[in-house]
Amino acid sequence: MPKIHVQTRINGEDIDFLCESRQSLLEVLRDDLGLTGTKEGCSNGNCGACSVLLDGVLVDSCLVLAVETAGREVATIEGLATPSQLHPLQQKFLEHAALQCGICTPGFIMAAKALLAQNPKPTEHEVRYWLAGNLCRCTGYDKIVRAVLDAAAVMEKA
Amino acid sequence: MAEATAEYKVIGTRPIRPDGADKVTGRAVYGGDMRLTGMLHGKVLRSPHAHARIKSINTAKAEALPGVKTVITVKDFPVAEDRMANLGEMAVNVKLLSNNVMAADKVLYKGHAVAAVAATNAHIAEEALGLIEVEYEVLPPVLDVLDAMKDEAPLLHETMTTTELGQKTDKRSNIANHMRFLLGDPAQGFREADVVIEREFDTATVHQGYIEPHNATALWNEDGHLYIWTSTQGAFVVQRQAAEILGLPVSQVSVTPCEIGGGFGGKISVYLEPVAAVLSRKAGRPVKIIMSRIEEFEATGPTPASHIKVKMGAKKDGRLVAAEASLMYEAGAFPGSPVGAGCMCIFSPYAIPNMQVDGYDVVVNKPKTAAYRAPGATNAAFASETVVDELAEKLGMDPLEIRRLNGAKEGDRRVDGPTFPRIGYLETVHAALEHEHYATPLTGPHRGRGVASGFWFNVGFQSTVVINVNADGTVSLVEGSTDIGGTRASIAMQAAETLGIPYEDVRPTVVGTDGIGFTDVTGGSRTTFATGYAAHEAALDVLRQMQERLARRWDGEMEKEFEGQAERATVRITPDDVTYANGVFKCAKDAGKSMTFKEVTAQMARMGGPITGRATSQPRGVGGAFATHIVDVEVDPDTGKVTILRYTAVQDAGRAIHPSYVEGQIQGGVVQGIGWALNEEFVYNDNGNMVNSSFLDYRMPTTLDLPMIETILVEVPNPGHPYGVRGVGEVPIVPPVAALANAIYRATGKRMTQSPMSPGYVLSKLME
Amino acid sequence: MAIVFIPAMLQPLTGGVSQVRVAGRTIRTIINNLEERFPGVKERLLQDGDLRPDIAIAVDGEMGLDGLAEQVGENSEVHFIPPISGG
Amino acid sequence: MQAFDYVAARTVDEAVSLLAAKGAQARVLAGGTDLIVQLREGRRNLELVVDVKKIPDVNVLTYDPQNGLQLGAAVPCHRIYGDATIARAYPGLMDAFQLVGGTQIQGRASVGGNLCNSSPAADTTPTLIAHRATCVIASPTGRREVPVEQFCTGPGRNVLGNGEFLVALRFPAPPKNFGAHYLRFIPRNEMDIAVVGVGSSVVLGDDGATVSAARIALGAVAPTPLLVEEAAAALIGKPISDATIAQAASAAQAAARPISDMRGTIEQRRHLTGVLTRRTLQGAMARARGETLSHA
Repeated sequence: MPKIHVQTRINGEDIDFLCESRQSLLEVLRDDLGLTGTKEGCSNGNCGACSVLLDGVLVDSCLVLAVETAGREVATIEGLATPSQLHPLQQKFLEHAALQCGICTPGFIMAAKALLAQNPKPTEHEVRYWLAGNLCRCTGYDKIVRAVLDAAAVMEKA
Repeated sequence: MAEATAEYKVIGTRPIRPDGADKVTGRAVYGGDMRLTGMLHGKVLRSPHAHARIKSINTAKAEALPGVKTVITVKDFPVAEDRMANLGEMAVNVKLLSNNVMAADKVLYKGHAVAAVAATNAHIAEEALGLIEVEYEVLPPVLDVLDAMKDEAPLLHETMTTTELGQKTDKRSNIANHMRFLLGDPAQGFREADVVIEREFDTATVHQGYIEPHNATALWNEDGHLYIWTSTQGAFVVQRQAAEILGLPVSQVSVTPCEIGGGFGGKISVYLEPVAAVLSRKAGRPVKIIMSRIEEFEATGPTPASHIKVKMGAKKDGRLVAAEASLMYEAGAFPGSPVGAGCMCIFSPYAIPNMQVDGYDVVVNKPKTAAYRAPGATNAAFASETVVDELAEKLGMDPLEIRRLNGAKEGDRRVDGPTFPRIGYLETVHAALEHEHYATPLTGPHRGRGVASGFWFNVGFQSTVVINVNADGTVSLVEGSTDIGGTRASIAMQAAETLGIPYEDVRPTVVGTDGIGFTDVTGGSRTTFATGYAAHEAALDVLRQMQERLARRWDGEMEKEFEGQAERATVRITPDDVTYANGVFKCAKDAGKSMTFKEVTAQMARMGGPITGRATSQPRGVGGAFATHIVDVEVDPDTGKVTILRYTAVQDAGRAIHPSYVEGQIQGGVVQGIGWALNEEFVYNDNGNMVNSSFLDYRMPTTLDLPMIETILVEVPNPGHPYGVRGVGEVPIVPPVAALANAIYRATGKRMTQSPMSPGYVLSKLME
Repeated sequence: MAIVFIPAMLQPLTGGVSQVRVAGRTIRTIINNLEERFPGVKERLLQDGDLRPDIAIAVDGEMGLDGLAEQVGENSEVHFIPPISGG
Repeated sequence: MQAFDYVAARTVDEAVSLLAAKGAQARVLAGGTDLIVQLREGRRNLELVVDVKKIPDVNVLTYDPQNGLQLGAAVPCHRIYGDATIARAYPGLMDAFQLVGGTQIQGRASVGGNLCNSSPAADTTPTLIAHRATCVIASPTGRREVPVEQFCTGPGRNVLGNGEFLVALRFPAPPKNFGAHYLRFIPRNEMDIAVVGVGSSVVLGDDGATVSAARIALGAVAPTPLLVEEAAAALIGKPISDATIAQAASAAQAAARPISDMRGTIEQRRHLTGVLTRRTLQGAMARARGETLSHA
């Protein structure tokens, strides 16, 4: 099976890679590009651990073929913090102890980023509705929802 | 940051965890992130049958597929000896453990491993699985505990006989073990009872549901040394189990624990590590295997489905006088369900003079069960706490009042014999009674409030900690406890408190089997308790060494100052003369002499060299934990769907070291209990195939299914720990199933005797 | 003389006796003395010279850690219970 | 996952010829949230995947009060309810489009894809039927149109022949006093496949009571989504009332042919068909009278 040459942008950088058409974006990010911050939980779109932004839209990278990203913009957890500072969501997740094992955290933070970009002052229900596609088994979600609401307040003021 | 309680500077505060930045930026390395030069990808071929004899395996076609480097079956494993070995939390039969990792002559559950492939990429490995030809002689499966217990049931293990009340018999059966606990005279107790309730309950198989799939990367070198990288709750357990299965000395197996994406008891025994190891040896290259979510459900270690009978009797005034229970737990393909723990927990919140509890460990054609957070206790509490609720109703008593009246306290005896040390159960009941949630009446149609209590022993086990002192006054703490719930922070906090230095000055590092002394699993709610204990002792060791160094330094100075004054020169300074408080060492015999912790570290090179404190712990005085939960629900009468309006969990934490992570453990345990209660179950078809092995149809709670989970930390310090710590991780999962059953009853008038209480089940009860 | 609680499963060997005072400063001695009084109990408690893997010792409510060498006080309570492990 | 070729077609004709050449060995990729899972779990083996997302015709999303809504088959759900005008014009459609899978799924999943996957429990199909949508199909011999209620022919099967694929869905402009509502029953509040789904619509007369037109379509209770004429008949020509709604609900129950599986039993599904038909008709009635329903 000949590999396909794909040119795309990841976290603001032009990236090109070779991949088979059956390789998912998740697989290429993790195995070929070494961006292992995006995690695999189920590989069939049911847990959100592999959430990334594709042209600003929140998607499961396990259900996107890597070839589909040609000419498009991918944003992953590795692109969120600036060299000197964590993103407010990352900081609030830490302050609220909104993670325990942390495997679902990158997915939740990317999902919350997409939410706040579209709805800067969400209610608790709106946060819960938006994040229902992200499963967490350690925290019971309480502190995750509080961290997102707190980050929204901080970002609103900034 | 909340300021510390008056008593402590660090304990009780909520600092940021030291590994936090790596986890929120995606830099933390989990087992699945491992990449080694020349690494191959492994896949496991799993049985499509729930019960079959393996006639033959032909791997020729698979081996011929381009990209495939090697294929293995059980023939590539050393013959496992049929003997017991202490391989983790408790003794395990090596032959059964090995047969679960790779089937020998029989497959005992759908998903049982029969072969494995290593190839240049996972897709090719997967294709190769389809080319392995296995000839099976399919046998009838048995899938339900009651069916399996019948004499005519198909036998999983031809040679297994029942151990009946501790006596090995020669009765061949699927019942591996029948145990009994007895206290007082239950028959007499029931005669004295004014009210007796007897009910039967069924619970379905449920899974830990950790989001990170099992993974293992192995490199078996040409020099015979085996390196393993894996996400595990216990690197030393993986080391021992792999060594036993592969016939290696423990020193020849180095296990590096990567970050772990959740375990809850499910990542203690090995599944992939020995397979990756044998693939690596045969291929001569490192091999990584990652389970799919389907494999997680069908081939790891769920918690047992069970059938439970409970009978309890009380006097008119509400005093419980007699209790009997019979617990039948599915062990899965191999014996060893947590029915013993279930028997010992079922009535533990109560002081009852007459109790008999029978436990049955029964094999069925399902994956071998593994621990799942207070293993065996949730099933049992569902039964007993529902009957206690019914007794309270029959006697016209408030359900918390009957619990307060009968609550166990120090000196009361458990059914398995020992009496309770200082415990905090009644404190949780009082806190629940006085809480605003319980005081606020629940109004509105189809609504109900339920309460339930739970107990878990917690364990101590073994831990090792080393503290290396740096010249700038900071320390690096080395430990073997993998950090799942923020224990790097709770352990560093205890070391900082003892050393009298800021939390930020303690840098904890989790290392593997080559980096620290033996350390048991992160599990059993033990890590903050036992590894924290060792951290405290290692810190005391550091301080002792500093006192010795200072005594020598000050003694020398004393001699210089009193030169020529004969009688004064006889004054000697010993380590006992050196006191330490609030970060400052002082000399009892000379107020002028003092040095801060930082100053001592700066001088180490001229005061005897590096200082390393170390301690191992196998603490006694393990403090058991109790919880009492309150839940309000609304049930849609048209659909049977349960909505949780409010949930409050009260728990005795002994002393909360890092309150945020104690709250997190409680909230996480409650939500796992809610999933167990409402929608989680393994659904099997008639020939033993699980039909809902995905996160789509194995329904764990989402953000939208829950309110905030309120937590009330009751602190009855555990005398067995320097800072009063009790394990907190497991007990929160015990009450929820029962609390929800009682709430649904109050909302619908229908007693729930089955979990999960799915909408379909509740609807069928409403339509009765 | 410690108080040894006979688990339900061994009571057939002790004629239904559920508690008995037994001399001995370690579990090993206590089990030997128990055997003298109730023949057959030792074989149910020990295997290959050590505690059976499915039996643990609790002394005064504390899980025993030293196997047969576990110290027992003058008025201690001794219980034989299944080992506990966590999740 | 089996290997396959991938082509991103630029035009409808290119897609049609690619599909025609490979027959059952080729499949359209829009959002991929069904197809990629089927490929990964070996429930479908293909030689060619034809990505249509670069074809303008399948990305159309236009609405005007006269001609109604043109919805390209590959338009992902989030784009549809992201358009305030369309969301206001068709609240009954948004009920379904907002709950297909979680947020991540809605970032990719298309209504066309959901329809072409043709699951009996598809969330969007009952409400497409309630809104009288028409399927615009490209084929080797040109375009053809099929009413959506005739599109599905069995579990996972539909009318698409060799070389054919769905280009768009056309919806008439909502007539005056039109109201529609979709509800499904799932054990959790998100991320589940419907145990039962019902899409209902009514058109009321100027008196705001007499039903001039009605459609009730059921999901997950027959091999295909089911348009129940008898249920509509119970409403048409009479003032809408609890009584006529109850008759429509029992007609729907009678027409349902549910099975028992891991998600629900026959009795449960038959009971829920009645409950959801009643509740969707009440919602459709409220919207027909100009009320808005609170978002679940």
